[in-house]
Amino acid sequence: QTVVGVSWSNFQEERWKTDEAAIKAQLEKLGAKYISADAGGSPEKQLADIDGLMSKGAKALIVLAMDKDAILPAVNKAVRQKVPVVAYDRLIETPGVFYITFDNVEVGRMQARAVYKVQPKGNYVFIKGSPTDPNANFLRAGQQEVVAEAVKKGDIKIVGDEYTDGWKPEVAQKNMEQILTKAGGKVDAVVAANDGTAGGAVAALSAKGIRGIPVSGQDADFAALNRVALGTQTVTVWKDSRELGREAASAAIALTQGKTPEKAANWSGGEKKVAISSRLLTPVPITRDNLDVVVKEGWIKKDELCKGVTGDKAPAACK
Amino acid sequence: MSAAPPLVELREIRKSFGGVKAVDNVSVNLYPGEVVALLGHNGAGKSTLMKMLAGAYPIDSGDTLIAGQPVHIRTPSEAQAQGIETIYQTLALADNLDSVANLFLGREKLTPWRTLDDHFMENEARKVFRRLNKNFTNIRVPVRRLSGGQRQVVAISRALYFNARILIMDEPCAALGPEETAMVGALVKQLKADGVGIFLITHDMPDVFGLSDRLAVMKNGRLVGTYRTADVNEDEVLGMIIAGKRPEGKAQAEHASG
Amino acid sequence: MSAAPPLVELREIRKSFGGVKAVDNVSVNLYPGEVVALLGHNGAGKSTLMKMLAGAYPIDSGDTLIAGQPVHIRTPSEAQAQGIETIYQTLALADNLDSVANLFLGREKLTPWRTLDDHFMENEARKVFRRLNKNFTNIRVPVRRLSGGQRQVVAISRALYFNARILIMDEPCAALGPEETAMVGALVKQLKADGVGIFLITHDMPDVFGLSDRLAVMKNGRLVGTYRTADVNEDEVLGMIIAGKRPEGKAQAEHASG
Amino acid sequence: MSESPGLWRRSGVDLRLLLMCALLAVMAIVFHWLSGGIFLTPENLYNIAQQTAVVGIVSTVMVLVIVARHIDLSVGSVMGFVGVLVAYLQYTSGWSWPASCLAGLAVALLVSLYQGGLTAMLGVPSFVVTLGGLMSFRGAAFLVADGKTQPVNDEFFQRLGGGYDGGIGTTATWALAALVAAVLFARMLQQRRARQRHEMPVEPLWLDVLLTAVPVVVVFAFAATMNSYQISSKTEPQGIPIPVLIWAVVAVVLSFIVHRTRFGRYVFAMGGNPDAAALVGIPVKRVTLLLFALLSVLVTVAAIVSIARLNAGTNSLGSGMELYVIAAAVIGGAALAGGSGSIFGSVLGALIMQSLDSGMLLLDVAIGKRMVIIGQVLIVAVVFDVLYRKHFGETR
Amino acid sequence: MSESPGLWRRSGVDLRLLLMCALLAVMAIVFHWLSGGIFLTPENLYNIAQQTAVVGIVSTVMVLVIVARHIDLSVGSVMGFVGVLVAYLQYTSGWSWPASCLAGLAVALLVSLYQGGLTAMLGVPSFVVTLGGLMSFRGAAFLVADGKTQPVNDEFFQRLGGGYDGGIGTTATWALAALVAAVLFARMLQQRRARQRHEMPVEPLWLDVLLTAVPVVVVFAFAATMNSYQISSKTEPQGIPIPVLIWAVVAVVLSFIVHRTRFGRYVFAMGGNPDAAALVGIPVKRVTLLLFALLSVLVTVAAIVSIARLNAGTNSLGSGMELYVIAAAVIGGAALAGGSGSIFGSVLGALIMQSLDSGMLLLDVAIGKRMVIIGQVLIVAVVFDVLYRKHFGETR
Ligand SMILES: Nc1ncnc2c1ncn2[C@@H]1O[C@H](COP(=O)(O)OP(=O)(O)OP(=O)(O)O)[C@@H](O)[C@H]1O
Ligand SMILES: Nc1ncnc2c1ncn2[C@@H]1O[C@H](COP(=O)(O)OP(=O)(O)OP(=O)(O)O)[C@@H](O)[C@H]1O
Ligand SMILES: O[C@@H]1[C@@H](O)[C@H](O)OC[C@H]1O
Ligand SMILES: [Mg+2]
Ligand SMILES: [Mg+2]
Repeated sequence: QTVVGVSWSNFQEERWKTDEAAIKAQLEKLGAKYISADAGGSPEKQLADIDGLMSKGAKALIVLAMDKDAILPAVNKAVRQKVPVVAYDRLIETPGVFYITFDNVEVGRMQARAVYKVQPKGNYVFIKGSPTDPNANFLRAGQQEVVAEAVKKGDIKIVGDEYTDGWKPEVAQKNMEQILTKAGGKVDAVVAANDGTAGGAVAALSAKGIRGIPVSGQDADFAALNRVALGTQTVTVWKDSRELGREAASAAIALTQGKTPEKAANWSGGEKKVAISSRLLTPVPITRDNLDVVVKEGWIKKDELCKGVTGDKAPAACK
Repeated sequence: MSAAPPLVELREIRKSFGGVKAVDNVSVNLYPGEVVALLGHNGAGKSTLMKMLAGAYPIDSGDTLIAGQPVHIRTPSEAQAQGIETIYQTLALADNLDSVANLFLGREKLTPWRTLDDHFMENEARKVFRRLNKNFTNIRVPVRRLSGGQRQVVAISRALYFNARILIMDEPCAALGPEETAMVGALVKQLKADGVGIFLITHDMPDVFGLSDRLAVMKNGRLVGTYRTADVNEDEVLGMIIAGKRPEGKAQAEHASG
Repeated sequence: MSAAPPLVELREIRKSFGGVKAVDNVSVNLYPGEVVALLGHNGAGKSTLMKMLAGAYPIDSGDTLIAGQPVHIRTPSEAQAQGIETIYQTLALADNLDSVANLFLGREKLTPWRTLDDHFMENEARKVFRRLNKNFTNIRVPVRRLSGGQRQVVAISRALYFNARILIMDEPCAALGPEETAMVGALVKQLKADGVGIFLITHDMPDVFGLSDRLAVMKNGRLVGTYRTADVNEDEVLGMIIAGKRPEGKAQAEHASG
Repeated sequence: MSESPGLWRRSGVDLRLLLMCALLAVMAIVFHWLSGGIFLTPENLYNIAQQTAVVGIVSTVMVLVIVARHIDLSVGSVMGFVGVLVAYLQYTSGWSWPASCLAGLAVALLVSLYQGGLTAMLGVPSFVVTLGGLMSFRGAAFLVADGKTQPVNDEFFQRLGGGYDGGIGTTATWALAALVAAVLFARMLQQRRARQRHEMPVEPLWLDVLLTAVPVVVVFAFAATMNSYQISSKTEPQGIPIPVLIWAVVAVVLSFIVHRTRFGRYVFAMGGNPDAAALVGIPVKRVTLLLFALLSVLVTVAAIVSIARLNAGTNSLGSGMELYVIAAAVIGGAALAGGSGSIFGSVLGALIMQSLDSGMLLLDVAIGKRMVIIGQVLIVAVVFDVLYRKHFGETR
Repeated sequence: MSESPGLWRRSGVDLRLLLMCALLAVMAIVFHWLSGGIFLTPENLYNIAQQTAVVGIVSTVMVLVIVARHIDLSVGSVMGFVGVLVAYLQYTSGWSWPASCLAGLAVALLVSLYQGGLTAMLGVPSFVVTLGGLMSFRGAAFLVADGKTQPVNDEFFQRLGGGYDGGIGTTATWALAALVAAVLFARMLQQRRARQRHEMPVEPLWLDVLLTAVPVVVVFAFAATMNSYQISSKTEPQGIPIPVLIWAVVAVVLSFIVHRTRFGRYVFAMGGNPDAAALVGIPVKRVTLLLFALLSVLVTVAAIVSIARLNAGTNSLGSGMELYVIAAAVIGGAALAGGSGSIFGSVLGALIMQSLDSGMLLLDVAIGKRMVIIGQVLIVAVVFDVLYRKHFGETR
């Protein structure tokens, strides 16, 4: 039986639970064994974890990197030992890994695009991720690409741009409150880096009675989908982690058998332009209009999605 | 032997810390209106013995009888409930609180609404302290800022205020100047007259002979003997303390009078 | 007046803590081979005065002269460098270290490689402690586990071992039993004979009259007066301590002899 | 042997706290100026008051814990654990909010019984016990809902966290202010009378009136500020936000406990000299247990306010909060060596920290610099305290 | 008045540490069994040894800091700050690795001068100073490179962190083990001779030989284990990993300092009774400053090992580490009240925590549960310590 080791960066965001379930299920189906470790947000710990997984006999690794640079020693060691590595969700830019992801920069673009579509002008607030998480900057970069033009033209004015210590919703809430005060309440759109921070931002907005301005997020957390249904959040970028998990698991098994994973393509879009084999899945921005997608795909049950949604303002998916 | 049971009777008390036998099979008693001096070299076990009576340490083995009744004193408050008050060698003051708070510590006077009755306590405290020292007025200052003598006054007042039946004084004058020492001597005599029983630990021979009715000497945790103070002289007492040698031909005394 | 300058001369020393004037314009001196008893009520400022000489507190104002030379003693080690050794009222022992380590604390003997010379120190310690107390053998146990008397022995030994020129003893016998007290008395006499100058703080009148050549009395931070011990009697001394009253018709003494 | 600051000391006003108030005022004015007139607007003050409440609530008891020579490093984790639990019971298990809050309280009390018990009964240092708790309960917070965010939707419950409908309104605010003023004056008069009855010295009436008037003015100013903040889409101004009210009540109750009850006195005595406290018959173990229990009650309150404010329980709730709580207590004058500290000081400490943070956010100071500055201000506040104590001879 | 455990005490072996070794052994066996024979493989032991090194290095001095009644909560943040700085200087500024390390060391020393100075000179409690530092230097770590991860690519430098080429190889490993054995025996003989010279009692030769043989056997067993772990793509086994070697050297040097130098003795004296230490003329301020300086040196070493191991400096480096460092010291027997602690104990403490973590990883215990368990083990270890001290009458 092939053993596949999965190294998680941290479990604070709820989506990883779904990813895990998907990987587990697929590995089971393929007759392989799942083992895992969680680094609790520490790059140092993640190195230790990978060592541990390998001593436990992992023949392939799936790695959700906390830090794409700091993970390299462990990944290189594995590659040298002929243990194939799947870079999961976040890029690990070194030869020999198989990269399967929803591109973080692209996620950022999607968030900004969805918000921009609703509100192409006015005062924008960017609620960034944790300053200690490199992905926060990728997201922000993607968002910037989308709005850069409008900012230059003066259509969009950035009135707040704050990191959120530890991705903590309560911190996002406090930051949002101060930004609102500073801007005299004149905020027209909020681009929040994920659903947790979006939750904090929405709480701050609704406490000021500000409703109906666009707010973005990602991960399709249940609470966030519910907000989308309620109309307090505009978009959550859904990286269907079940698909991601399933494909990653299959790829890992394929690699142990010396095969090329399905739909693998060469890709060299990283910072260092290293050519690696990869598979990019498309994240789906979920808005009020396509909420039915997540229900249909069985991501969330309708009653959970539509908790508290009433009246004629309800989105189609809740009717 | 008198018919009334002694106020305190300690029987075959033992206590050890780790490997050290601090108190080893000591029996001693105390009658109302009597002062028993407890003597011994440093580390003889005097404080340890008294701390057991005061509820500060648990007894390893042995019995305590108060007025003839066997009792189990496990905490300082249980001792207080038996009418035992203690002036500790270390004074046991809360340095950050003022003298009034320290006087009533653990036995605060409450108003009918169960809040602290500060006015009452301050008033009482003024009276009590005035009795021992006329110049002691800054009673609202944390005791940490008082001089050694004033601190000892607070500690002594605490033991007196609550009408002890049994008073333990562990070297109460060690840090006191001559005036204060004389005052404590007078106080002991007055309490005696009121029928209070007193255990007095001291290294000072004049105090022993001036104040005590009987004396009990300890050495290395064991009791050397208990004698009527009037029956022995200073050299004999020193012999007991230093060499553990009982004075020849003198009878031990379980009771002060006949 | 003798021609040689005094060993120690303290001139118009002042020290206050916050609002409290603990030592207020005190001058006192000490000659070689002399014992000066420092007396006073609790909180009179005796310990504070001596701690300034020992470098434990900085002086607010006033001058210190050692053997006629003005010196500035700012730390305990500077005092030690002047040959001043102190037995503190609080003993100043590191409870977690053993007696040997405490004896040499701050002045460890080092090997040529700058490491601790444990064997040397243990050997020396055995000798020193044996001088004061034959039964003191458990010198490798943390001093926290020693009895009060043994602890005081360690503190006293520390002051003696390093050949003091000037010795400050702050109530060295307060917690000692009679045997140990006698031993300390003998020691003081021997040191006197060796020409050491000694400041002795005590509340014990027999000690004052048995050991001291002169006595200085403090009250509320101020000096009441300095007298040859032989010139005054106990009542006069108590009068000074308690009432601050100088004995009539007696001359103050800047020097023990004529 | 005269004491220098005569009137101050007699009047019972703590110079240190007064200086801290001054510090806060200076900070506010500087921020107001630098932010171009935003800092002292009702809206911003309303924000800051709300943002501070959670840390402030826990700080008030932390002061007592520190006074008693203990510490609790686990408050943040326990708050996270209890918060997620309460939200989980409401959202996933469908309990009513009062039931879930009670369940949260019960669990918090169990936690305090465990941690307090180890400390009080076995004498394990609270630093260690709660360091273990810091790790364990963070894990537990994750386990409750498997890391999933638990929204809370009950509208009434949400008001506990402030927010849109979370103010008590203008009338209630004015009434409350008037009540506080009446109580303060009544208490002053009653105390004068009691002192006279016991023939103790009494200050001149004008002084007492003045000393009472100052807090009354502050209370009315605060009420007026909260009553002039109106959310644009609402018809009436907010008034005092509920979390702030809770915090105020907690602070008043705890001040009362400290000054007027046995429990408070025992806590201080234990901190001043633990051995003495035991020897005079204070039930040290019981008081310690009670203290940890009290802490857990307020941690629960803080957890409830927190999730109500955020409209959700998340597993990161309260992480790192212990540092802010302890810092607020320490800035407010609690000495880690035990025996001294003040509830009102902790209120000021929490306000100083939050004002600093919020003020810098208004000035767009980047996160890195903000962290650097807050850390240094904490140090400066305590340096100032140390120097103050040195100067007034209050070395311990 | 007899002392009970005669031979033990005389032989100078610390019963407590022995029990901890036993605990570690039991844990290892249980994990080995539960994990189906993985825990005690050379590979896993190699990993654990490496993973523990960074925390272990800092813990050794933390013991001394705690012994001296201080604490340093800022070690994690300072390590992050220095680590990012060193990486930044190499990567972005293009410095050589020795130059950047020296620069890092210099900055760390400045930090220690600041924090240690406030503590030593002004008497600000180190808890507060370093709590401020914990916040400030985390911010500083972000500011150095604006939050960007800084890769380090120098191959030689990377070896400092262990990793692929980071073992010293078999020959060197055996040689080292032999050297250690020789030194231990030589020391034993020299001490016997010295005691005889000073006419002090000497234990029978067999006992001394036995007591020396035990650590020698452990050292050889460790060497053999490290020499039998071979990365499959390499031709030679790894031998002792460099970080572990560094840790061992640090522990030996610090043990030497504690037992054989004035500095060590002064640290213990200051912890036992700070007033007494000052009164007998120990330069308390200087020793405190030196202690913080020593800590900063080892924090720098740890930072270097860390970034070498990660091949990058990230601004999150070391966050939360202070807790593990303190926990290791405390499990190893350092009492927060000061005056007692042991370097070797901290080594065991760090190993116990890491083994627990790795072992649970091997058993697939999920993160939430793992955190719960680790926190509780910390508590249990100290409860055990408290009970042990109570039993042997060592109440402080
Ligand atoms: N808490 C304790 N832990 C361990 N040993 C103790 C403790 N208290 C006292 N001892 C030991 O018990 C013995 C008796 O001590 P105790 O204090 O009763 O002596 P004492 O007669 O009061 O002496 P002193 O005249 O110095 O006050 C001593 O050997 C002392 O070291
Ligand atoms: N560290 C300090 N801080 C504040 N006040 C102090 C300090 N040390 C001493 N004092 C005050 O200074 C005065 C003198 O104290 P000192 O200890 O010198 O008296 P003393 O004569 O030695 O008394 P005793 O006979 O009790 O030892 C006292 O009023 C005391 O309260
Ligand atoms: O999905 C997000 C992930 O990309 C980021 O790194 O961490 C937070 C998550 O919400
Ligand atoms: Mg005693
Ligand atoms: Mg004195």
